[in-house]
Amino acid sequence: MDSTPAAERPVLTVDGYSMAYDTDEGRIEALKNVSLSIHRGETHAIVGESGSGKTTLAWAITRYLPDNAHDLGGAILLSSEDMLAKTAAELTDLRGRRLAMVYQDPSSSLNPSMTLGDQVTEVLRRHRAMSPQEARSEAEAALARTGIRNPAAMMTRYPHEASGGEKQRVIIATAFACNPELIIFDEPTTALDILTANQIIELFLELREETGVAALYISHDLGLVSRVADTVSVLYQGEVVEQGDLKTVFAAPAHAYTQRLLAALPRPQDRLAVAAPQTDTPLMSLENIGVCYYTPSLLTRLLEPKTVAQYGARHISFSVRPGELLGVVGESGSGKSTIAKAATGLHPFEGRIVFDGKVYDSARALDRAYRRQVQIVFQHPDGSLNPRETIGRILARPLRLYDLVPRAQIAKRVAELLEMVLLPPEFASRYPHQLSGGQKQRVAIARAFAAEPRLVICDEITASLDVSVQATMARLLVDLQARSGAACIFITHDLNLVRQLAHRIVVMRNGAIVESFAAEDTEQTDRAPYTRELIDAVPVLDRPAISATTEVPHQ
Amino acid sequence: MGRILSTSNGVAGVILLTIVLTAALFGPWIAPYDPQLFHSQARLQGPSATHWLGTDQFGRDLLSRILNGAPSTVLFGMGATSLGVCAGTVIGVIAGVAGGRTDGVIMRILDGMLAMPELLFTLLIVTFLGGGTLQALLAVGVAFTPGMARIARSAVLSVRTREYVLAARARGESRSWIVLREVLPNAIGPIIVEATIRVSFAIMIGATLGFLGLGAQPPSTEWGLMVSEARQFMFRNPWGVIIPGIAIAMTAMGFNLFGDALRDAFDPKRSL
Amino acid sequence: MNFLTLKRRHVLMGLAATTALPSISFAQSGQPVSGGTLKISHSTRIATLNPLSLSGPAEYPCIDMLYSRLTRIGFDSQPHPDLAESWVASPDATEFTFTLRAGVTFHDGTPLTADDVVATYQAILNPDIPAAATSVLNMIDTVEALDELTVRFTLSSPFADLPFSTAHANACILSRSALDDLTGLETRVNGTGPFKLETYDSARIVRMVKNDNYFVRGRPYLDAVEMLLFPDLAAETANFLSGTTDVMLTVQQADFERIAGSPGIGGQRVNSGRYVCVVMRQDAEPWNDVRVRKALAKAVDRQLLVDILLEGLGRPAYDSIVAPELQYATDKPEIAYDPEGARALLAEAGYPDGISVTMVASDRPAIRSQTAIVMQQTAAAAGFNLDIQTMPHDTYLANVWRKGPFYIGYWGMQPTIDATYNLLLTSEAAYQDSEWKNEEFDALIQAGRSTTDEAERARIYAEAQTLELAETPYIVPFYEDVLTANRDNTNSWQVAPISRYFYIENVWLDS
Amino acid sequence: MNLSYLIRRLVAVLVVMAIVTVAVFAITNVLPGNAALMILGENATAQNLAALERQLGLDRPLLVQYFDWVSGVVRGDLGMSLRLGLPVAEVVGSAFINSMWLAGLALAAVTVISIPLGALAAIKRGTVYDTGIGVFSYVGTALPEFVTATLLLVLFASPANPIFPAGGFADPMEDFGLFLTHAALPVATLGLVLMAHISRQVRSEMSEVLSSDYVRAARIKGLSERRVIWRHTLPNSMAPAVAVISLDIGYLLGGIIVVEEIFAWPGLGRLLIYALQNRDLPVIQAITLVLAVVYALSNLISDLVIAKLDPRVRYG
Repeated sequence: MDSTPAAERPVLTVDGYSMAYDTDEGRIEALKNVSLSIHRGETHAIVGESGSGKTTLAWAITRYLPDNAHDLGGAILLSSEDMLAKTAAELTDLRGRRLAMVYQDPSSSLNPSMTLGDQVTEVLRRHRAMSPQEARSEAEAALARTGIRNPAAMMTRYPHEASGGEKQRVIIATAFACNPELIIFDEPTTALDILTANQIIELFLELREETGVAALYISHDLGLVSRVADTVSVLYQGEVVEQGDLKTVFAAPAHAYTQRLLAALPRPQDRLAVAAPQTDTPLMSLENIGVCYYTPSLLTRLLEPKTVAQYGARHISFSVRPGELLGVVGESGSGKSTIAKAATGLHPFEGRIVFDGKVYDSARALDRAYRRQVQIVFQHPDGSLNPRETIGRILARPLRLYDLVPRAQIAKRVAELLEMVLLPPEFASRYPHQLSGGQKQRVAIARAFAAEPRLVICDEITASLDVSVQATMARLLVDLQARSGAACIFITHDLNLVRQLAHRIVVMRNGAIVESFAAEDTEQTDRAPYTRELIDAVPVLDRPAISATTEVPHQ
Repeated sequence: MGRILSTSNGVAGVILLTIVLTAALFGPWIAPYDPQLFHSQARLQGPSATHWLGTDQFGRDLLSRILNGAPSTVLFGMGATSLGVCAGTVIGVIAGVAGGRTDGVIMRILDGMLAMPELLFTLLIVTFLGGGTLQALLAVGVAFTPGMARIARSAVLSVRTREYVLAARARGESRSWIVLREVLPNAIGPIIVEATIRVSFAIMIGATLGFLGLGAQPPSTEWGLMVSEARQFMFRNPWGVIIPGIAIAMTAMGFNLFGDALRDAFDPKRSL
Repeated sequence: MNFLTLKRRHVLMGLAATTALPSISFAQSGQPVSGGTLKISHSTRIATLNPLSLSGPAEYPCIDMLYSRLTRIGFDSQPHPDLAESWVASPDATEFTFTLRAGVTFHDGTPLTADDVVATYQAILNPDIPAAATSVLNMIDTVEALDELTVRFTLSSPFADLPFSTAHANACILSRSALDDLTGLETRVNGTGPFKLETYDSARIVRMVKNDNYFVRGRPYLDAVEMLLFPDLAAETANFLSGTTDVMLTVQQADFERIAGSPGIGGQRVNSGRYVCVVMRQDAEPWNDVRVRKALAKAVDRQLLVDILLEGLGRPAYDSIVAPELQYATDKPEIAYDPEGARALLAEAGYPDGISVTMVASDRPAIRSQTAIVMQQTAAAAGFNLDIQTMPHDTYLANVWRKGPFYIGYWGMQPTIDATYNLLLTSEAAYQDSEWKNEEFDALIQAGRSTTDEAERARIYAEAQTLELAETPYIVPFYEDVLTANRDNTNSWQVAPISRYFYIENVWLDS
Repeated sequence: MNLSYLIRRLVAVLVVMAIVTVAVFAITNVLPGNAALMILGENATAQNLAALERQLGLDRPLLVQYFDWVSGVVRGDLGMSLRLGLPVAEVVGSAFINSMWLAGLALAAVTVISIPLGALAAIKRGTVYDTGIGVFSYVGTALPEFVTATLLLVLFASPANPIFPAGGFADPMEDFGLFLTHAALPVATLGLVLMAHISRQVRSEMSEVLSSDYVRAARIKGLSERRVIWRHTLPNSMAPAVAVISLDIGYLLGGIIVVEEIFAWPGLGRLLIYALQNRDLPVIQAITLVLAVVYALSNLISDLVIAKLDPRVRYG
């Protein structure tokens, strides 16, 4: 035990720690020689893409590893006590009291059949030996501290009766309840919408100041990390490739992988958009489009007159000019995907669509010519391709359906499409499950452009990809748009990305349009308050843009 | 296939199934005696050198009767299930794809048919068709249809919302193309898994009908009937009851284990 | 104690039969003791107690205990006085006068009078009321009550065996009040029998208690009798062996040896005229040719059937539906199992390479399909390729019985040769299904029933039986034995060959 | 559970009843032969048959018979049993009570035994308990009732060692102890198959709950293993367990038919087989109706229980 006084001694020290999983395909090393330390009051961020092992590190520290995991070496010290040597009883006593955790998805991390109050009091009664009444009042105070408006009512509610933000506050209150030495935050804001996420970040900063607790903050979002963390470790395939003070690492990243992560961050100032369209006559315009998801049945209307029809989106009108990229921004539930489904006839709608001068007043009216010229690409790469078909046949289908190419040339055209999206031609004979997420999304984009459309609707095509892959996907889309002259409706929740790509931006909220404006007018002062809030909520790193190197093959 | 053999269930299932299917396919030919031949001196004997599994009340060789009964019992189970699966899948797919009012109507009728316990429903149909193996097979097939239709419908519904199907609809593919090329190939997996498990259930119902005298009729060598005929002599030669009982259990277990292994191979997440 | 063969006795007709009820003395232990409850187990449901139409094997003992008839068949297969003390027949057997026993009352206390007898027989003969006894009483023209205690029957045609018909199991004497509420008969009983009905739960138990003023003094010995239903043979056997029940009404051939051999239990095996017959419809190929029928007769191994199906508990029969025990029954020549002979006869009849034909057997009782299966084996060697088709009893009754060309029949024993032949073989028989129409045979039967002269009847019936054997209308391979069993504490429990009359009033239990 | 949902469920039950009765009527009437033929059996001369058919009302046209019967049911009069000459309500009533005793005991035994069994297997995954219960569940579901019943009869009720009476019935009101001895083997037969099936389902449900995020969160809060199991895992597995049990009630009602036949238990199952063999239409109708209603109500009740156990479930 080193003799440094308590104040300087790190709360958490991970020293050369390695571990591996036993799987059907043999032993896989998940963490290789990881070292880091966190002092009281310090927030150390672990940054890395999916599969980098950052969450595994969290389970290693809390000693909650699955049966097929094995520690290979190194030590994990909590206030210089080696966690690997702890017995099960010691661990149960230590967890919740000296070490706590905040999870990514609040709705699945709370017991659905227990009131929120009980889930806080049980920690107090377990570790601080409080009586039920003391625990209840202390829990109420803890909830109040996290900014929950009516803590007493919240105590009696069940998880499904609270919003995502409120549930995350309850989890945070539970974590801070016993004033632990270390709290691990595992992507606490990823599952929340931007505004709520912002509030949770503010709450985190306040509580950290108040309690001086040491925090390990795990995230894939570099922008967010720059606001909360003092020090950072960059994790790539289980190894810490870079570590140190956050400011210095982000200012001058030494390792190529860190550089690439930073470069991939979308910055509004790095404009990628193609040349703006010259003509003002719109290619397609939506007029007063409305999509209804639920109309109460006759019986329900009879018995509960107050139930009202529920609309996904209502009174939506905007237009797209040929070759233009229109950004549609909004949180989940804002109705942006509903409009994509309406525009491609996947869901019946009210109102009219005017495309290239022709009027369509219902989903059934969308004829084959319309469907060829308007293509759509979806969010989840895994769900976009039919697992039972080879990539070649998937790409050939639009060619055959619209017989764009004589039968003999189909194979050649498929190879061209693959090259167009930077994929080797021999992928044609592979099946979707043999490709990575990024590669599958490229095939989906190639399939859309195979029909030589005049408009491509991209419904959150980057949302399920890693940051680095998102950047290359955006650039690919813009290149294809330039080459084909097609217009594009780019739907996303990432304001910075859309400001990079779009000529015009439409902001949506709760099924209605807040406002629409040209991309360059985003920073204008007369923007609607909701838009202003969105802009402020997403921090932008002030690093100068660095040219992106080619993608690291592993993805 | 490799994944199926990886679990202990899978291995046990495959072993049992191979035994049962060889009996079902080659039983009549590898049987040592003619199943109907009387050995009137050797009546109601336990296992012996000449009769490996003993003899029944007429002195007929039990091993030969089991081997000879295998096709009628096992193929009965598979026949009834495939009948139920085909009819059920067609109804389920129609309900799943059509959606809206047709789906509602079909589901109400299915609920009506499922309102009665399956064995009761089968009993009613069997009395409607009159006893006999073919009638029993038809009855079990019809009784399985609503259950299978429901499973097919839910499989279709889960696939219909997948994005590659939405992309196909957006492209303007015809409905039949979508069903045949996009929906069915991916929905068939869970249907086959359920069908395999249901075969064991069909065999048990078939045997129960045989036992109640509503299924196969004498002189058939159906295992359920064998148990019911041997019950009278159970205290003089318990083997007459035990051997067909074990045969039914082995067959049912074989299909059950194989079905579970198949289900794990398809979606490992739901493994036990 | 088993009744292997019953000696035949002729009762002199023409004279008023005045012999009292045969007091059957048993070489059994000690003096009868009264009291106790006799528990009888049975495996078929007592679906109804309506004496007019019931026919279940477990239902007959109930009405035998609850009701009486004018006459009653004894263990010697002869009619004995019951409610009728005595009866006189006119020489040409067209008129019978019965004198009723005095002082007999129904269970509800009302006295029995001739009017009740007349009302009962009018109900039986009424076409609107379903009654099983009609077929043996249809020759009755009028029934009149001469006075309180005498009833006269005038017949439309001479019929010497009327005392057998009035002893028919379904010819129970009902009170006039009971006859007004026919549906009530299903569940309520107001008879004159030795026991009164206490509880009737058709799913489980029928309990009858002693009728204190039964017209035979000192009877019944028992306080009560309980009929307990066990549909499953294994359960019934286990309960009987474990002592829960005293009597097992019918024992299956398969279990008889084991049960009879168990400690504290006595098995009873009574030769009877119950038989399985192979029905060959003679109005079409191939059964119209007597040589084919004779060939099939040779293709049946009767001793094998008795050994394997009946476990030896029965007797081979030689194609006559007349049971040896019946009055005037003649001995029948043996028919050996002779496959070559059968094959030769078939060739002679124009079927050199044998016959393939479908034989239908209903699934209840199981003896039908078992007989078919065994015959299939033995007949194959004789050139008959039988395809056995088993079907549920209801489908058989509706589609095949009395319509199909070739199937298995199963009949109980009838009290007289006249009743036996009139049931099946005469041209106008109630259940004629062989299409064997023989005027000479019909005339003989008609003559047989109209003379009371013993020797004459014996000659007529002998000639009728030889005619039946010559033509082989049915193949009758064996007669089943009636099998029953009782615990040692149950004394003088007996079953008649015709298994319709049980005399349970004579049964008594050791204390 | 709001009103419109409840009404919709009850209307659905009524619709199902209508379908069931029409189906049963059609099925039993299209067969060759009828109750009258079955009653008379081989005493059925043409004249007798016609008289009995008139007496039983079988000569009326089908549709008239059906609507007479339905109007009777609405008035609560289920008609007369053709074969037993007793009011159907009486015959089916007593049989219903006996069957419910059997089903109730079997269900209770199954719930009390299979849920802990399944929980034990899930908690002690991979241990000898788990594999043991796994084998038991596979063997249990593979044995048809009539094989299990026969084996139990041979083992426990044979003359050699009559531990239990071999079938038969004793009125629970009069002598409950004797009743239990009679009920033991039938309940064991019925229960075995269900226990095997339900313990396997509970095991898989429990395993899913044990691998859920909130159980992991509870463990990381440092709660004792006992509390994690009793307060976090079990309550959340109860709702799916009840759902599984309610699904198997249909199987239980089916199994009764065979078990009652073998153990001479005077219940609905045995009455149904007797009625089917004798074409006793009113009794068949009544039993099918009763079983369908019991089945529908048990589903409704289990839905209510599930809503009570799992606050997330709202019916609307």
